[in-house]
Amino acid sequence: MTAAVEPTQQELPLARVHGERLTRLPEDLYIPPDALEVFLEAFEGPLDLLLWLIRRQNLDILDIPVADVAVQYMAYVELMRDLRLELAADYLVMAAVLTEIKSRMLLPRPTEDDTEDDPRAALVRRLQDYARFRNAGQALADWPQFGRDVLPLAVALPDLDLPPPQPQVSLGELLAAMTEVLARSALTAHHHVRREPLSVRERMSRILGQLTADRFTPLLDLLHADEGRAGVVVSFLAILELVRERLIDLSQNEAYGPIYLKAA
Amino acid sequence: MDLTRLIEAALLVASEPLGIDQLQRLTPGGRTPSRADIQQAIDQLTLECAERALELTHTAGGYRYQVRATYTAAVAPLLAERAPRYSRAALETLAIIAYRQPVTRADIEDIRGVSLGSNLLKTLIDRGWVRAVGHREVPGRPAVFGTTRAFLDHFGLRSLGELPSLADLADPAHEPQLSMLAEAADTHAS
Amino acid sequence: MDLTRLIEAALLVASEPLGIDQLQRLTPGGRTPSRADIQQAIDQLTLECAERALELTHTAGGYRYQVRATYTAAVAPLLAERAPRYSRAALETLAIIAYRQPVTRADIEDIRGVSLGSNLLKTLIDRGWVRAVGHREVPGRPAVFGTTRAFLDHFGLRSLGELPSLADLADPAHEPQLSMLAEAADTHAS
Repeated sequence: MTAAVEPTQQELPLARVHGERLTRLPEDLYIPPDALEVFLEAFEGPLDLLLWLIRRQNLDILDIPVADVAVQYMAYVELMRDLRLELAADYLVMAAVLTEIKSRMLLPRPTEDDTEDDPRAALVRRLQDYARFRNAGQALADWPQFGRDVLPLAVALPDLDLPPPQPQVSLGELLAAMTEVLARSALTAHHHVRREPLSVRERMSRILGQLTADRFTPLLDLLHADEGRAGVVVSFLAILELVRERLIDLSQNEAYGPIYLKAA
Repeated sequence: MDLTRLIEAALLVASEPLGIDQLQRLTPGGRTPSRADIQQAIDQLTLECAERALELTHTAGGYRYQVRATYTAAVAPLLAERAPRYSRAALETLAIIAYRQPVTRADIEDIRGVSLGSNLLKTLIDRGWVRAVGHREVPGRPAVFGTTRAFLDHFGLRSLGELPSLADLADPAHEPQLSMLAEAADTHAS
Repeated sequence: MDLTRLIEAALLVASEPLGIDQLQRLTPGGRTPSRADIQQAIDQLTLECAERALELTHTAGGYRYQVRATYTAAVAPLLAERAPRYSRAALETLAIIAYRQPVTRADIEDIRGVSLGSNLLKTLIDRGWVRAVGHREVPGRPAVFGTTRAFLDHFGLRSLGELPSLADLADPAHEPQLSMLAEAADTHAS
């Protein structure tokens, strides 16, 4: 474990010098594995680790010494392996990317300044993009948050004897419920759902509400001329249906005499 | 940091009343305030509320801010408290009463194919949407139920005729003469 | 009943920010107040807070009273629970969704260079800060995610435009905890 730590920790300050080969300083080093583990686990992935390596050495992100950085990167990945950290496959993919860039850097390029042809260009863009969001994440963490930095009020509301909130029902829900009922009763088929126009059914309820069981009411009291012919027809149909459904009693003492109704 | 403001902040965020002992744990500038200091701050805060919608009350548990009771009723509808929902059984029962009234409990059970929970009709009656409108002249003289004016008001209807039509729904049983006559009447009426 | 006091009462007890539309449901004397009336009342209430421990803020969802940040540390011990801390992974993911929305899970993984823990998006969705806003018309029709109004409310923002621009964030000005840890490790090493 000590051996794995050694090169990384010692190389880093030396890698600042652009283009200079790293010199290994054989020296015994020891970092408590726990602290190291915490440190390594704090990396959010290969881009995060690479950014850290670059910034730590004040390297220019646009001119990364890929060969050096690749060596350091691999040293950290080896270290993670040695510590048996759960190593995301993404770290190994990045190692391959670095190796590929390193080998392409060795090939001659048409012009030195042509950044488009720079094999590092794609990686640099990714690093820059990630760096922005890494900072944006930090900016969000620092941003005043409700419940953490500014606190909600817990002012009490005195409880008067308010009626509890009542369920609200929409017409759509009512229609859906009835549709469901009809669909089921059609399925079971043993029941025959009758339908009259709602105006009649409503009138049936109204008339029933006007009648009492202990007193006869003249039919003519229930038919109102001011409702027009249509209204009278609806009332009449309602009364017929009420009689048929045995909800009211109808009596007539003599032929052509007045008709009386009472609730059943 | 000003002790009065600190106490104000503490009382605003605390979900329970705070006693003077608890308020003494607030130490502006590292100094524990005396009980007299705290009492003075509380008096000051009480005074500041005089013209406002909240008041600083003193109960057995200590001090707490609350909204004056005058405003409770007015702000209650705005509060996030979610209204409960009716069960499917309740909605279906309501629909059956609305579309098939007047109906007995047995009618409803027959149409739904299951027996009705004992509280279900009571819920709808308590809500003021359903009432017993009479009795059917059969053994037991069961009550028949219909919808009320309040029911129509809730749905913004002038009459039951304005309920969405079931005509488009699959319903094989059609009553020829009676419904045609009444539909003619509806047309006249509208 | 005075409209200003009624609005004050509502804002004092509301658990979510209240918009002008919602505040118009307060009807002192049965009269619906105009938007201008409400704005005037809000301005008045904002003014009244100037010297006090609470402030009236305006976020995407509307207006909200909150205790000023100055007092948070001092009164925090009185609170029942501490605000949860979110991991760097969660905050980076949230930032990507906030700035690049609508984004797919793959977009996020691409930017961060690591695959996303399975619970991470769920945590943000459960928190109400992120939601699926649709699907991208590519093979597999992956869900695309965006931030919600609750996200803006939580961070006290009226719109996403109030977040610092990404360009301003490009400069790696500050190194968070990571560098401190590294220094600790180095100290151990030497």
